[in-house]
Amino acid sequence: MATTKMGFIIKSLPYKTEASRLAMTHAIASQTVEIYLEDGDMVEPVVCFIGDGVLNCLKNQATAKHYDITSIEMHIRNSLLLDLKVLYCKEDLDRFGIKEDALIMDAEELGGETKAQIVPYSEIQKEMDSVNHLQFF
Amino acid sequence: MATTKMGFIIKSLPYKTEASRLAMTHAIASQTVEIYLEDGDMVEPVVCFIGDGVLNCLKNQATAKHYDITSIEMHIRNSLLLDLKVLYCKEDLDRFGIKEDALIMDAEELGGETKAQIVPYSEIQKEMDSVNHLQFF
Amino acid sequence: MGKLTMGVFPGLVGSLSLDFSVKLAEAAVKKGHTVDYWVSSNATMLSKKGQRSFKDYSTLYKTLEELFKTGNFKACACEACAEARGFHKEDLMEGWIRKSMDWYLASSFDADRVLMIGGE
Amino acid sequence: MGKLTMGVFPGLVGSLSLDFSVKLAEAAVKKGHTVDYWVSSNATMLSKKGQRSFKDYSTLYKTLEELFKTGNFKACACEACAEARGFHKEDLMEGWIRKSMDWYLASSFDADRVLMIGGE
Amino acid sequence: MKLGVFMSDYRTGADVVDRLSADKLGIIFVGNGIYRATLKEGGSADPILQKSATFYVLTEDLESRGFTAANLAGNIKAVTYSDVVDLIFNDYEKIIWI
Amino acid sequence: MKLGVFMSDYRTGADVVDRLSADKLGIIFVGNGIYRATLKEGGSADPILQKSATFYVLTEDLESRGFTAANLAGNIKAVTYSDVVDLIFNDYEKIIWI
Repeated sequence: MATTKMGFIIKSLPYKTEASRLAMTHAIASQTVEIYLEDGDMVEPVVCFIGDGVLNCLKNQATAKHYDITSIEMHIRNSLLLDLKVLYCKEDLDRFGIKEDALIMDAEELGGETKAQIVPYSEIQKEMDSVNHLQFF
Repeated sequence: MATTKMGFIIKSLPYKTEASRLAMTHAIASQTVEIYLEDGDMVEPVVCFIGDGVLNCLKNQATAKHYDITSIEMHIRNSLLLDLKVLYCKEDLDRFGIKEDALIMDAEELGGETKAQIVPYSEIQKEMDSVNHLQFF
Repeated sequence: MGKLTMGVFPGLVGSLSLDFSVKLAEAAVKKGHTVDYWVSSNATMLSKKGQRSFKDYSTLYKTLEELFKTGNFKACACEACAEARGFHKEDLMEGWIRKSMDWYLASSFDADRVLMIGGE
Repeated sequence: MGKLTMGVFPGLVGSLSLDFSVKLAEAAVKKGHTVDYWVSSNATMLSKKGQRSFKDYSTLYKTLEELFKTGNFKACACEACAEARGFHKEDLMEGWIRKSMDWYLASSFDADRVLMIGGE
Repeated sequence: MKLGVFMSDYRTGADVVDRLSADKLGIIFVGNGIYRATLKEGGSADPILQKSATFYVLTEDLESRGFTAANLAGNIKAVTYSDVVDLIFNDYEKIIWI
Repeated sequence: MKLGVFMSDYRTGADVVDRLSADKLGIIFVGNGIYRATLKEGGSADPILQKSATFYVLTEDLESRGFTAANLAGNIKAVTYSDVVDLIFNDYEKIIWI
């Protein structure tokens, strides 16, 4: 019975590359990893958006309409629906002048109860200190 | 009987992506393009290195030794051997503190006679003005 | 009506820059222009037959199928770039051809416009 | 001796970051460590059989062949990423397996070190 | 020359575009270049907008990233793929992607 | 934490690395990151070298780009792939690629 904590730190802009999309899909894969593990063992992801990465978190991404692909927005909502811990860096949001009402904060319309959290960088640093492994996307 | 002039402007660092390598190989392909064209028609490339791109032009690139692939250096020497016009931006070299003796200036050891030229940016701008098509790599 | 030659280069598959190039080709052909479309490096993947649709990936091959039908769209993949990646002649999606890089330069020779998309 | 799980992600084929990942795996296995190697996105191309050697491209598949022989190296390609690009089961180079992303997370579970290489 | 420049990135390319001179210059923000047209990082607009040029932004890429034309400064025009084709053939002779 | 950071690029990533704090921090320049260890652009060394960290540069990537260990400042150590494996397993617990 053990838990491995994994930090998925997203610093990349969305869409130019697949980096932030893959970060989300791999973090979400923690929900099905048990088939490979012993009973009670688990992988617990925490997803943090820092730097330019906070631009992944804007609402109303119209990629389905224009490019016929799922948006990063949908992946963030799915991860909240699955109760993943999702943190946005406050200092970076402030730097870009982005307010909470422009952000994907919950997955209420999908029936989710977990909310994304806007936290100072120091909180994200603490998460990085506490996880077993770190990955920057 | 017509000549289409093509500017290949290389602004990317070497090796992380294939951008500068592809710029050189496509410029060199101008030497075999006649098979597709009418007699006397030709494509004339000019290759200019600007910005971070001037870092492609350093001598002694040991990619063959370490990664078993041809170096950008070899492509530059080949293009000089084939008498392509190759220009390096002086201001960018100065900014990085790179002197002429650190640069690939000729293909003498392959029997080539054409030399690369270190020119002010204004000369490169003139080349860009004079070509029919421009491509930035 | 004009001729647009596009070169599509490094690292593009999986990025929306590749989508840009296909959608621009589509828009140009719709307006009556002709498009020559050259892929090199990673973008040669676009010429692979048997691509499957997933909701996280654009299904660009469907747009390409439509473009080939118009007769105003030619697409060519860099042969060496493809072979290096393990794509052989039999892997080629219908409509595509494979040539050396001089095909692209020859296409540029009489093009009205040339757009090279690097993607990095 | 330890276990290193590597994830190799976007846009890497054609960049020396992909070479880095393979050479690091090789160096780790040589020292007696075990390596689990996961490719996703464009890097799935590395799992394609039939890659050919060209002087402008690294022939990483040869290093992979040697690594598989050691028994201390496992390599797995993201199945959906591969299918989207038109690589099917029969395209897989010998030694490789294909799984969903949870394979990578499961490998990380008991890894001593995890290195995710993004490449952009 | 009449030069059309696609700016496709937010963090790179400005040094190259800044030096370009053209009789007629158009800058079309696409991909992550759209952030140059929409964000005021640290309160300031992107320096590239100071350049003497005509500015466009691709609507499809703008909206894919959660913005709309309402987020644009007055001197930036939202265009579609179809408009871009006309810009390429009618307004500019050389076109580059940065 | 004991954190090893691979810096693989010359123009991006510094903002992220600059903020990282660790009890023990190692920065390994690889790929185009090696320019941070070799160039003095405009006469100045890369600001990341001011950080309180141990600095390494991958010899193979240094030499592939036309430099040698002679081009390195005194506080930067040239290492091979084999050395990097030891750094990963012996010196750092978490390792990231920027």
